Amino acid sequence: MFDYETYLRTSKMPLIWCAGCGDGIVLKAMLRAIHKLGLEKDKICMVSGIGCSSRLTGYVDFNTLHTTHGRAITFATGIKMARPELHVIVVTGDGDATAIGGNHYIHAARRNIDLTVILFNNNIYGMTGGQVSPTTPLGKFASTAPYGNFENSFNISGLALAAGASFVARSTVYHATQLEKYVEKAILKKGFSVVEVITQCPTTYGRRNREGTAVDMMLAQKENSIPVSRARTMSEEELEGKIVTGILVDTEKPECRSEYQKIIDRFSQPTGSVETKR
Amino acid sequence: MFDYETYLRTSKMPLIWCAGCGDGIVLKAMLRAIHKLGLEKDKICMVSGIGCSSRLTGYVDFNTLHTTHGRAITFATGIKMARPELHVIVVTGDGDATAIGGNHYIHAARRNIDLTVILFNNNIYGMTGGQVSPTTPLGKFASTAPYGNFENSFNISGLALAAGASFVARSTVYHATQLEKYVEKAILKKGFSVVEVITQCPTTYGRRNREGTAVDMMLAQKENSIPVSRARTMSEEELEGKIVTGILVDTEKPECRSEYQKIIDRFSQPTGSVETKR
Amino acid sequence: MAEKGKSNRVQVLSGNEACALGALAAGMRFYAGYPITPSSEVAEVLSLELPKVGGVFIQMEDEIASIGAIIGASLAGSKSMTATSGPGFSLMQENIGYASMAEVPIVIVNVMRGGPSTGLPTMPAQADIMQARWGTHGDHPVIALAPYSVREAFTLTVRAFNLAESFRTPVVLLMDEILGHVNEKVVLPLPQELEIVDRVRPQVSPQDYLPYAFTKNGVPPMVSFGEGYRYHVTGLAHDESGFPTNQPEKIERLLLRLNGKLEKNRENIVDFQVDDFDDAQVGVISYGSSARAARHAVRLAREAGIKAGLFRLKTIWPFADQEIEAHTKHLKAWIVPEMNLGQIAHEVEWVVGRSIPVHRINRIDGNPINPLEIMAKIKEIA
Amino acid sequence: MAEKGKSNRVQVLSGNEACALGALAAGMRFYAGYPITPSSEVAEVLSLELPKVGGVFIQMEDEIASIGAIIGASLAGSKSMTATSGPGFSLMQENIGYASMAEVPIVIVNVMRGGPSTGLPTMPAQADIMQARWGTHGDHPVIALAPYSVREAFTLTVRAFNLAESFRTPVVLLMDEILGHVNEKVVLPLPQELEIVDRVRPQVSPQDYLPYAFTKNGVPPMVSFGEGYRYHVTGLAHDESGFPTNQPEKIERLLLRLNGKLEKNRENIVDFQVDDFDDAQVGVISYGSSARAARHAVRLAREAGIKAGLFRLKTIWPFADQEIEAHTKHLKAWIVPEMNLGQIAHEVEWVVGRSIPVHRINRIDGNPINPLEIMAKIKEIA
Amino acid sequence: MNEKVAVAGKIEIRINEAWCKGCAICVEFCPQDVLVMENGVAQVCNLEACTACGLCELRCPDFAITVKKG
Amino acid sequence: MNEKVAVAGKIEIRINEAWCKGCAICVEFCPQDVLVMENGVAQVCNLEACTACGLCELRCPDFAITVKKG
Amino acid sequence: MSFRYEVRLSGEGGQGLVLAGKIFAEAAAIYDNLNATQSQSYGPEARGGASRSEVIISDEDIDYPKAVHIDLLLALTQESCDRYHHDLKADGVLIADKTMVSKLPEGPFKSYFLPIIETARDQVGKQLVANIVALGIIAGISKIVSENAMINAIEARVPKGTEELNRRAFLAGVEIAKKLA
Amino acid sequence: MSFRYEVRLSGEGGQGLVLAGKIFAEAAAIYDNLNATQSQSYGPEARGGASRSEVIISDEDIDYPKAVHIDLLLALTQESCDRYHHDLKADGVLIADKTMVSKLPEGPFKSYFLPIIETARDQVGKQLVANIVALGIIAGISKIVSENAMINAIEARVPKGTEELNRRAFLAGVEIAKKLA
Ligand SMILES: Cc1ncc(C[n+]2csc(CCOP(=O)(O)OP(=O)(O)O)c2C)c(N)n1
Ligand SMILES: Cc1ncc(C[n+]2csc(CCOP(=O)(O)OP(=O)(O)O)c2C)c(N)n1
Ligand code: SF4
Ligand code: SF4
Ligand code: SF4
Ligand code: SF4
Ligand code: SF4
Ligand code: SF4
Ligand SMILES: [Mg+2]
Ligand SMILES: [Mg+2]
Repeated sequence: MFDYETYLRTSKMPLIWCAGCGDGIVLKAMLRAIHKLGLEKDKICMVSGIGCSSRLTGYVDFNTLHTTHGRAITFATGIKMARPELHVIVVTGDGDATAIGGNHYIHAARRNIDLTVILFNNNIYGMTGGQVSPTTPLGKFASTAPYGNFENSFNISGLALAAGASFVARSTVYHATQLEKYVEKAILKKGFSVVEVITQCPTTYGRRNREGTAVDMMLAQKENSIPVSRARTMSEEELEGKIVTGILVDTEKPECRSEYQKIIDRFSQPTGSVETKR
Repeated sequence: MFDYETYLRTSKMPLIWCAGCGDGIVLKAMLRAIHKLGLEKDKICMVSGIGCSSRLTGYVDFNTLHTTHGRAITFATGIKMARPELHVIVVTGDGDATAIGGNHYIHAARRNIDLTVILFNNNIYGMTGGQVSPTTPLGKFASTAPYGNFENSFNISGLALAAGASFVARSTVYHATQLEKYVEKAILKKGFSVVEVITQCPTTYGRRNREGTAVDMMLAQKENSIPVSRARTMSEEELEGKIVTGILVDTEKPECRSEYQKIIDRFSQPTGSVETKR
Repeated sequence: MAEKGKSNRVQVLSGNEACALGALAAGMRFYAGYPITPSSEVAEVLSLELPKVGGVFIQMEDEIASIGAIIGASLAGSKSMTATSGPGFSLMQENIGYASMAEVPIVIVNVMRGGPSTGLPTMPAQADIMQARWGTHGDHPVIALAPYSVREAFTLTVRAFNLAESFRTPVVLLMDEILGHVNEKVVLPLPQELEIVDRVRPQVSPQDYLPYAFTKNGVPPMVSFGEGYRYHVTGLAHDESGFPTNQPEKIERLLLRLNGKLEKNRENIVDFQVDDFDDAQVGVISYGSSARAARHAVRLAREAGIKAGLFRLKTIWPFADQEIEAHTKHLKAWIVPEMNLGQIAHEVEWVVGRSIPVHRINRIDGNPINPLEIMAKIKEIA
Repeated sequence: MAEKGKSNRVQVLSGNEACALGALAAGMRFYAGYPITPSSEVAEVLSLELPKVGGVFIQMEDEIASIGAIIGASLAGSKSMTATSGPGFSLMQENIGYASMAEVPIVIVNVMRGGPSTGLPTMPAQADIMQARWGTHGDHPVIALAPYSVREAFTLTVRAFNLAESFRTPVVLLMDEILGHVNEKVVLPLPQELEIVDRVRPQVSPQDYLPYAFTKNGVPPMVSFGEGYRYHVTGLAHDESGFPTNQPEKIERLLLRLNGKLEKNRENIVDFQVDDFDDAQVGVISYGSSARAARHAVRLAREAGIKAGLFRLKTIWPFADQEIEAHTKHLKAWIVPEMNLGQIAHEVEWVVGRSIPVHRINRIDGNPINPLEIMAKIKEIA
Repeated sequence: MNEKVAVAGKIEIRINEAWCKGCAICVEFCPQDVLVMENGVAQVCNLEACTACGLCELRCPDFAITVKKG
Repeated sequence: MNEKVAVAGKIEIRINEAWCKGCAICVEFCPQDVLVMENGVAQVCNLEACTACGLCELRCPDFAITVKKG
Repeated sequence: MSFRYEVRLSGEGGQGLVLAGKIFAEAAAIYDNLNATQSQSYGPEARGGASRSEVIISDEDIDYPKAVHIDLLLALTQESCDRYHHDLKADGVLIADKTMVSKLPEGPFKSYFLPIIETARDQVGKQLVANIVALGIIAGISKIVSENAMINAIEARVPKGTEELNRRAFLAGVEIAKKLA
Repeated sequence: MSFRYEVRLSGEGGQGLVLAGKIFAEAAAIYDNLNATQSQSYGPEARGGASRSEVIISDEDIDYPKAVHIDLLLALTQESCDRYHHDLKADGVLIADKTMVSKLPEGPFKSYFLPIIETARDQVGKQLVANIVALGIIAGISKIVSENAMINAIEARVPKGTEELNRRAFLAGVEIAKKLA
């Protein structure tokens, strides 16, 4: 029978996250998906950056790597290129992946390298106390946006798409079962795949923007979500403030590591010994 | 009468670029556009990164800033935010803007800050001797892609668009007059605008890929260009290897510095004196 | 003791808040930064305050972008600043070198936390001292200051801008988590009590302007973009006119001036404070928060009749070598307490040769140095 | 002189090529990098050669990504390397600190060019010496080596990997533009002549494995991801099990081990070569390309009957302080020629106190140091 | 471990009080009002109504509540 | 400056030989075959045919050729 | 004679101990013309709020802004009580919350089990103001800072509209202290 | 007696001087068992190719790989001729290209105006091989490296299919040198 604890480092718990933080709900969905796929724990490498969400890697019984802020995808790229048989899953926040880490995010998408990125989008920098993020909606308040955010925000799934990702889906913490399915599909996909999860930070975002308790914020997720099929029939104004959920793209295209393997297969010397003569 | 030399630092010439390099043709188009707009030389600030194309700033009689590799847009952002009355024009290469500088490129687009980016896309790192770039087409050769490039390449205009730019156009060195028009429009646009110019590097790209002389490469630009209106009717396969030219997006949306001005206007203290009491 | 009752100028502020207010008082009107503990309050205060005085606050996508933006803004004529901590400071290194080379005045606040790497995000350290000197590639000039009180966080921030403007160079303000977060009673100086320095503008016409001229004090006059002078700025080795050169003589001349200009003006830059030094036999050299423990210890020592004295570095770089040497004469030994493994102690050893022993007191576990530790060492030596 | 005729093992290689071949010989199977003059040939050779041996070459989007990728690949079990020059080296600093803290073996080649900033992209310098030691925030361990010939570019690259693997630490190979680009006759060692060291694997079962254990030599055994041990790696201060901790005792223990492990093993790390030192009265300390000028000068001096000797640093960090001190005894003076403003000279001064003078010969104009300059100084002193 | 177990028929709800942070998500999203907050942690108060739908467990961020149907 | 001027009627073509790098772009894109390469720089050889269309100037990357129509 | 008085407020994130410390320091500094510093320790990064807040009050310059020998320790959780009582002076005072702390540590110092949270919740009507109740108790016991100064400082810091509530909380704390005397 | 022979090949990017230097060094090192180094100076970054290439040949270890006193200077442009002749030894040799260099500098060294580019273009049939013609001249004048070694080294380096062309270029250079002797 499925038991979360098989995959958890229970001795490190309780989780570091605040009461009501959505990150734990995402973690659960991830573990269910991994269990369903029957992946060996040893064959999973989970890589995170810095942020509340990125603390996740400390709690799961895989090969886990907590890197530097924004760089998780680069470490993951090295792992995947060096050891393609590992399932490499990246856990990252909106700030981690799309502020400081935005370049690696789009380049990994361009390369279409076989990584699975679970992007925890809480529209804020949680860990550092609630500063504005590239996904904080226009006009919302943050500790560094005391007059309301004056900058446009990213559609981070759209960005992954434009950059070349194979699979992009968006879901919310409220839709925990849907989320689980997308994580599953994302892991299965050979190529760069992103699951953007809308998650709540009641502590640094909800409070400042008077969005109520964690429960209130989850209910808002429910209310504001629009399936992508329906969203396609709606105008931009109608979509204002909505969360478009669903699978945004799902294609097959050449994957980076496999393409490189072709070069190795074609040019590698049969002896395997090193020639230091040029 | 118009005379290029009014805008040039002729004592620094001849230009550093190789014979047949397309960069000089872009420079000319830029100067014609600036002249046409009647901009004051003192009110123009031209900012570049590092690369062959980025050496441009040394030759023009504006306020010129040759920065670090990939960071031109960040310097330009500071200039524009601090002194909005300046026309800030960024000169950058495909490597500069979309490899190392990719994050700043998408964030400036997101912010929709009023910069004009002239992006010299020669599909290669010219300055360092012909290494593969994020825009080198699949299968093409480069000094670090001796077996042919195995990575997918960016649609860099598409990226700017997805990230939030107001104006994005693509042209080629061959289409020098069209190019001039796009530069003009880009400067006029209040918001983040990009003109991607396909330019030839006969030295490090053309030679290695047997694309002939500079003239041959320009003729290829001519042949492979498809106006965006026509491209919309074509399939992805048909567009393979083509250059889609034209204005890809041209919209009006809130511009970063102007939005900030609204905050200043609303909250600035009448005295203007600093309060060191909190 | 003065009588009780509310004073209008008394405040309780943190070091980070005072730093932000100091920057405003110095005339800083452009801030770009990326949040990081324990520096974030500097940004938070300024996001609120800057628009009030017509200034600009922008949160950039990372630290590299932040320092790029402040260099641009400074060239455009705004006094500019960023604040960060270790990881962000590491990321800024390339562009710190650019600002040194292109001689652009900027202020970088580094509120130090425990390292290396992500280390101890909410605990203090003083381990970026050597990095502030050597973090970027190539020989380059840099000034670093270290305030030790909330009031000094204000006054040295003002000074940081004055020095940046005077010498066209990046100035690093080395704070630490303790100072950044301590709330302390403070009476800030009034605007009219502050000396504010602006960059020296050229006296010549645009045609004759050499943005990298060889002047007497080694610092070329500077004019902002958009003021009719239209010059070129590059991080490449350049000649007096600012254009790239490959000529060895010109390169050497540039780099000698660049690297020499601070030493040339050292008496205007190197600053320190001595306490109880007249008859001191045991000297304590310290800086930043550690100097508060040191001062406490020296007081305890004096109370116990031990002749201890404090030499407190306010300027970290250029190093107060001559001043330390001058104060070494009658000492039995130096004690150097610092929250690192002896970065300043190494320099003190370099200064004193082997003339007297240099004792290190180091702490790297995230706790501040305790005055009693220092006191014990003073006793041992005296 | 041997007779004429083609030898099968003689080659003419550049330092960059030899470095790439050395890495392959050391077992390096993962390279990630971003092009920059004058290091790009390292990448170019490896892009061609790695697939031939089943290894991986990837050009990343920047230097930060490059070092991130090699740390990841190393944890996944591949010996990994990147190569860059000053500007890229500055950008890598944050993650160099990460590799130090998380104890991940990697090799970073820095082919030094003129700085600061973009500086002199195609001209040599040796001005990133201090940066290699202090470029990242926080106290941290690092090893740096400096080859001086094309052959050494090969052998010290092999050694760099051996040291990285032995001590779980980043190793910086400090080359310079001259060495990187000079083509030189060389006979490379045969594979069987090379000692190749791999990381020490744990002897315990996965349940008992402590990835940051306190072992006798200070270096914990290391196992790669995917081999059944499933542990956690972080740049936060951590305990022996690798998980974050805020407990001062554990933090201190970690950081003391981390910063002490190289000193503990210094006799296996610090390497140097002395020439003509037995009866030397004037000592020349040099490294990298400058040491070639120094050696030439010492030969000229000996030909002129002057008792000069050369102390050549092969390991730059940890510094050969004890070895230099031991060689100082009978000297009148040291001369330290280097292509910077005296970065190693400062350390030599620290070592010798004021026992004998330390003369600096510095060159920063993009030209290499000329042997005749050194010779002139030797004459002056002798 | 500070665990409370409530059993009714084949349904068993366990609440790990050491992990429960009292966010009340389980309480609010339980369609049967089986749970309540008490002293800052979730409690079972109306087990009879429980249908073992698992929604409480699904959304508990802290792995603090588990529902089993024997 | 090493400048060659060719004048015919109202049309004047100037070639700055110090700046010309001999890329032949002007030569190849001149619709009237007015220009040729000689000794590595562009030369006017058939000025009479010139229509002053300016295409040579438009595409010369080095500001080396200018066409004026008096 | 000069004095240096060290207070540590300990508990967990969200209990408002940093604010309480800051108010205490402001009362001393701004309204009573003493010197004061307040500092805190954090959890991971800046997020969770502090678990420990220290106030030093003196009539002289305060060199060292961290506690060395604590005069008064407030403990709002068992964990903080266990962890910090070691730093108390022999003649120091420990104030532990009755609800949250179940076991008082041994030691030469004076210890009090007081209904801080309970008073806030039941008597004042809002558990959130337990920190202000605690301030009242501390003011009452330590007598370092005047009641007036405290009330002024509280009113300057708390959200507009809650001044009355907080004043009541403070006075409730003062009452508790009075009963001890 | 031991010797150290210093050659500088100078001109502009694209003239193949780095390749020529490398071939020279390989001839000496691989085929004649001498020691050899070759180094170059670049224009901006790596792009334009070198303007200067130096070869040092010796029967001993070569410590210093850059020219100190030049034995032989090849100048394929006027600029390089003007700039570098100062570094020539008194008994050194200057070889200047007749087409590109118009004025020979004064100096104690021996100077030759030789039709290098012309020979490559008109006699061998491809201007591109001027660098190899120059190698023939240098081999012939210096006599430091054997003709056989040079031919072997050239054939190992030049693109497949151009060996014959390059051999002819080399021999044409050797002929020019012979006429000088
Ligand atoms: C180089 C660097 N810059 C800044 C920081 C500080 N920092 C830590 S986490 C974080 C942002 C976290 O936001 P996000 O990625 O959205 O994660 P969340 O905490 O919201 O889950 C920042 C700015 C850092 N650790 N390193
Ligand atoms: C931090 C840093 N990394 C690498 C380099 C080396 N570098 C200089 S220019 C360049 C790429 C130039 O390519 P691109 O931007 O396309 O310009 P182009 O030369 O093709 O016009 C590189 C990698 C550098 N100067 N700085
Ligand atoms: S601060 Fe926000 S994101 Fe971080 S743990 Fe708390 S609720 Fe979650
Ligand atoms: S290398 Fe290429 S891009 Fe650079 S100047 Fe030459 S032709 Fe132009
Ligand atoms: S299983 Fe369903 S019904 Fe039972 S307590 Fe949980 S949510 Fe309520
Ligand atoms: S959802 Fe979990 S953590 Fe929240 S109250 Fe329920 S059991 Fe406790
Ligand atoms: S102006 Fe036109 S016709 Fe005349 S030379 Fe130029 S391209 Fe030819
Ligand atoms: S296009 Fe310009 S540079 Fe090229 S050959 Fe013609 S005139 Fe010369
Ligand atoms: Mg976030
Ligand atoms: Mg390019």
